[in-house]
Amino acid sequence: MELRKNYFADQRKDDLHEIGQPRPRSDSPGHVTGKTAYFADRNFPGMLHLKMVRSPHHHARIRSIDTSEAEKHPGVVKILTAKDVPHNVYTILILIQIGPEDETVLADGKVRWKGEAVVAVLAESERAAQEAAAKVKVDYEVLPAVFDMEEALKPGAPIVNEYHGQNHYLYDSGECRKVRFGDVEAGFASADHVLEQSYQSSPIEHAPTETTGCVVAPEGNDRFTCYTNTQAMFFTLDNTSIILQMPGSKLHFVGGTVGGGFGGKVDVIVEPIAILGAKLTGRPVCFVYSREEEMQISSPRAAEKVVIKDGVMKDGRIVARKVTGYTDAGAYSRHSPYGAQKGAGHYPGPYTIPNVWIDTYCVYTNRTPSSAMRGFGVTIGDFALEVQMDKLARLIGLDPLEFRFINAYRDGDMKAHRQPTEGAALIECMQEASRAANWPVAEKYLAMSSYAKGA
Amino acid sequence: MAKVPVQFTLNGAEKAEFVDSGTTLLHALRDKIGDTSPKGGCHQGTCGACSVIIDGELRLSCLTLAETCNGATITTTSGLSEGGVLHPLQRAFLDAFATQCGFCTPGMIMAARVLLDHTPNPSRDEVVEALSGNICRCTGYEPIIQAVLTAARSNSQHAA
Amino acid sequence: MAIRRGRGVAAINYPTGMNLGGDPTQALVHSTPTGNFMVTLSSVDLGQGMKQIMAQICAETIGVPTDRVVVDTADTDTGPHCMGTFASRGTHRAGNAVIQAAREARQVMLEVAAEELEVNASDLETDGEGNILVKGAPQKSISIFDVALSAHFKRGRSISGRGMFLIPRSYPEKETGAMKPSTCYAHACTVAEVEVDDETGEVTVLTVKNIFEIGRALNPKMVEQQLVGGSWMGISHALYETTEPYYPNRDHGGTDFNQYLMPGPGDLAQTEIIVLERPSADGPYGAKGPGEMCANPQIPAVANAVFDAVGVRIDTLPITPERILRALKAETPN
Amino acid sequence: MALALQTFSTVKDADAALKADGARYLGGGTLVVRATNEGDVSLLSFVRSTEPSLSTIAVSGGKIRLGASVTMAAIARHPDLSTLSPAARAVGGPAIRNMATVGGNLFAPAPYGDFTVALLALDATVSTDGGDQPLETFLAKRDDSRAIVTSVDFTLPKGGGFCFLKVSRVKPKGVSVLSIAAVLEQAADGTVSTARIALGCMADRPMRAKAAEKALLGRRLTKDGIAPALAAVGEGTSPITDPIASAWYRAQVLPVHLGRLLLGQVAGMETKA
Repeated sequence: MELRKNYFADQRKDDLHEIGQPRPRSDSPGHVTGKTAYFADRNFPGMLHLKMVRSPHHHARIRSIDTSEAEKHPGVVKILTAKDVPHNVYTILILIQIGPEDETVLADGKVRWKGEAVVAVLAESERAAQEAAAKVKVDYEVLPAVFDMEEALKPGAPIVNEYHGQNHYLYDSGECRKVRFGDVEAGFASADHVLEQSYQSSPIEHAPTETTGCVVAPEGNDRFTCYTNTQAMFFTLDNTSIILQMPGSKLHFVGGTVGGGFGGKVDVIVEPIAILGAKLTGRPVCFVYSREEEMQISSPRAAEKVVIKDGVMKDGRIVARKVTGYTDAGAYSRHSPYGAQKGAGHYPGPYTIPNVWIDTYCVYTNRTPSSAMRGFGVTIGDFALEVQMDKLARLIGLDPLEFRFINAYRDGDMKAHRQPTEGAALIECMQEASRAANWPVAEKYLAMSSYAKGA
Repeated sequence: MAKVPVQFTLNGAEKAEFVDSGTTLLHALRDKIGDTSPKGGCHQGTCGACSVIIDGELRLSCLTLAETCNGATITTTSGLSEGGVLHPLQRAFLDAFATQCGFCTPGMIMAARVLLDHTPNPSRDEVVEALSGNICRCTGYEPIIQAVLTAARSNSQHAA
Repeated sequence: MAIRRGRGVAAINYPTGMNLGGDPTQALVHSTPTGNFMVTLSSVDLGQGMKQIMAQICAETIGVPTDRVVVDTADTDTGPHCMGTFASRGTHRAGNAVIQAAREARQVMLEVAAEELEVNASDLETDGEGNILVKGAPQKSISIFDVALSAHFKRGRSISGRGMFLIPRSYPEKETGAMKPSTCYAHACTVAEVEVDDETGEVTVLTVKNIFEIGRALNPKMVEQQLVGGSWMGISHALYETTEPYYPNRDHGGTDFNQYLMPGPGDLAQTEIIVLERPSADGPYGAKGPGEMCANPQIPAVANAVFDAVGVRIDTLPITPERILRALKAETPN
Repeated sequence: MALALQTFSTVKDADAALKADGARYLGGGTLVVRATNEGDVSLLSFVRSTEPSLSTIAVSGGKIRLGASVTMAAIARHPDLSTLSPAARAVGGPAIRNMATVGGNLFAPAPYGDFTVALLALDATVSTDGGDQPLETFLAKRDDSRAIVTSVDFTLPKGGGFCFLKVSRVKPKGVSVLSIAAVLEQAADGTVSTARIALGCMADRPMRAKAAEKALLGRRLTKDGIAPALAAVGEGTSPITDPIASAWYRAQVLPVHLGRLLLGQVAGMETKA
């Protein structure tokens, strides 16, 4: 890695003592000796193991649940169903007033995705919990399911989540988050070329080497200590407090070093049910996702569809951009309404475009609920935007890198969401890329600056 | 439950425990003996975080039954440093900034240790091959490869 | 068989911190009797090195070496509230809270030193090595060790500080979408060079040249760690990863690291990283969040390079050999 | 029920114990211990045998006998088995190769079982206490097989007559998109006189590409000479679809990779595998 100190030197102090210094990491000696404590390195006498009975169907009504055989299985200590969870219907973003509550801790009457948690089994050993889980009998009436976002948005599609009533999130702005800037239709009308293209992604897993999990120990004073690898301690504590209807003062969350997160450990899934198990049994409880659960049950990065329509002039100026983004939330909201909205704030990308129209939708389908991941709401959008930029450049016969200089935002430029640009540095990154990759661009682009127009 | 005795040498010390028959070595080490340096990343044999050295060979402790290790000599990452002095591999991982979350690190170090025991001056391809059963999600592998190559170089300087 | 080569470029920006704000983080700082400093947080270290960076930020602000700072975090009984480690917010939000707390503690420390040295606190400065000096007269000094002892046992002062950082929440205007998603943005431009086997659709990423503008590299080696790992993940997203390979069909989802594809140590592109620093107005020592955006530009850069190599557009991620082969076959029917 | 491991000094006794409900033979553990870790509650007990012959590699002239407990690592480092080394090293990473056995590989479902693809091209014979049978016959009935495999026997072809290719997405250790092993003998004029080609991932278990074998006879190993074999290699295959690749993709690239293997264009890959 090289630091190129010649850029923006006038805006920076480089004489600091600790900042800017490549100090060794204080946690590395623990890592290389195997001494760093992760949540699962805590072991308590008498600890129970929690295994989840999960839905084998994408969408089904639960006619009945019979746990009688499982309860008799040797080693089983407690079996939990929806009725045991004090506040079973929740949504994590309720803490920042993004509702409605739309997800069940344990399925109640219905399952909406293959893998949904239905019954929790707590036993003396993992093996006993697995054996007992195999003895839980759930009678399902399979319902039609919908997997494709476009199908889900059509009238008459099976309703995935009744708490929403339709297969998309309802923002205060309506069925989508909107950004309206200038007159996009007039922009298209004035353009030399108009190009509309569609981009698609599939769900992506964070795949941290340490799976999601927690170990809960009753403290004997009505308090519970939860050793967890959540990425957000109080976010998890406060949601747990709501779900278990338990004062937050009874909860003590201890994190530490997490074995990789990438956004995959911000959902509040394992902690509430494990703490409930510890409360109802008085025993320590361990609930750790298997690798299979981490891959297919934990929230992935949402699949997205992005449709971009651009109006571009022969000289390279983009005069209008319309973006319609669809985020596949799966069966429940989790963080997806927030992610879809983040996309609306990100488009049209780091370019100054006078006419912009953005609609972003959060769509429900019968698949594993998606959630946050590294680059949430932006990563797939950037793929779409930057492939579109390449197509536009080739369409009008410009060099793809020079085409980006022509449209790059600079300090003071008004963005579509009506914030003036500050601290821009796209141009300088591209100048350095031109040099580093031996990708020549015209001198005038190398003379540009993010500081102000007309440079 | 049928308890069976297991007895082996772990990092130079004799260990004897009773475990449930069918218990994996990973569970025995972590939950019975208290050596938590091998990590359970998948329990499928696909991530390498649980790697240990058994009688000189790299093994996955998650797929090895503890009772098949009777009489064996087992090395884990927690036994690598001596007298508080880091092993050259550990030192190299530190210096190369080759750890981020650290969860894969003990397994990586085990794989690298076996490589250097048999191949003191490995090529880059040999390092890549030696680490190929171990998943890292943070680093992009390059710093880890560099750390192993550096450790090998410092070893050979030692020898010379 | 033909191996065809191509290259592609992509340029991006990325917002630092929880979108639309409203995401507070607090920090507490106090000195021990011998002049070491404790930072107390509830933020989580995911492996990106949060603890180390908070120590460096506190040390810089107080004016002591980093090894005099200990970070205690991720415990809700001791650490004040943090919204969490996500959205590239850790360094920016917690860093600002630590600076504020450390400044308050530093002020008390300087006041105690001023009493000991019988000067005004405003005339004092730190040397970054554990001493407090009189500006312009550095021979007149006192160690922070002695200041802390004095504060504790002689003067009854608590060398401590509280920090809280909150970007006020922005609510998007319903019809226009007027809003403030973020206060600062990181930037990147990536050029990728690939080879594509036009009979199998297999892609080899030969080189990626990544230019990242991240505000401030607080610890350059740790920045490098994240950027190198992120660049790898970007390539991985572009060509390999999905839990549902036949999306929207739900079948054949991978359940282990053999089936969930990511580049192995034998698949690494030659990776070049160049960092520019344009300090952000509200970042701790100018820092922006590099953790997420570093994995984004490789995806379109690789996609554009594949087109440059074989002339087909794959607009669906991941860009698998199968998708490339299907597109090539569709272009030249047998 | 708690799991149990029963260890027997003879294969005969282990065979008897395997008749119990839920008993599975424990080789290297890569299949059965994984199964119990993942919650397969139908598996009630592990049975293994420590009979020394199971771990023996016997080489006599060109004839090879691999005990069923011989590991991939032992094959890869054996001085007399260098021909087979690429196929043994195609299995897993270093730790897996120290554990995975010849016997276990015979039972590994696609996309696993790359070593068995090599054995199939070598026309190996599988032995149990009950007798011997050709590997192809054994594979067809492997799901019902209850007897412990004791060894695998085959003859190594002379010279450079054996070649092996594993194609994977992840390097150096990824599971197969497909694997191909071939044993070819050529007459003095360079035409193919004997051909055995085995394929991995082209069905749920390794299979022979008999149409391609036939199409190669009497032909030279040139682009034109192998063309009929490439055209025929897909006959009788039903490739698997899995997270690695679809049946369509596997079918499309099979002739491409076979062609490259036959024309010696993958020499590098052969050793890297």
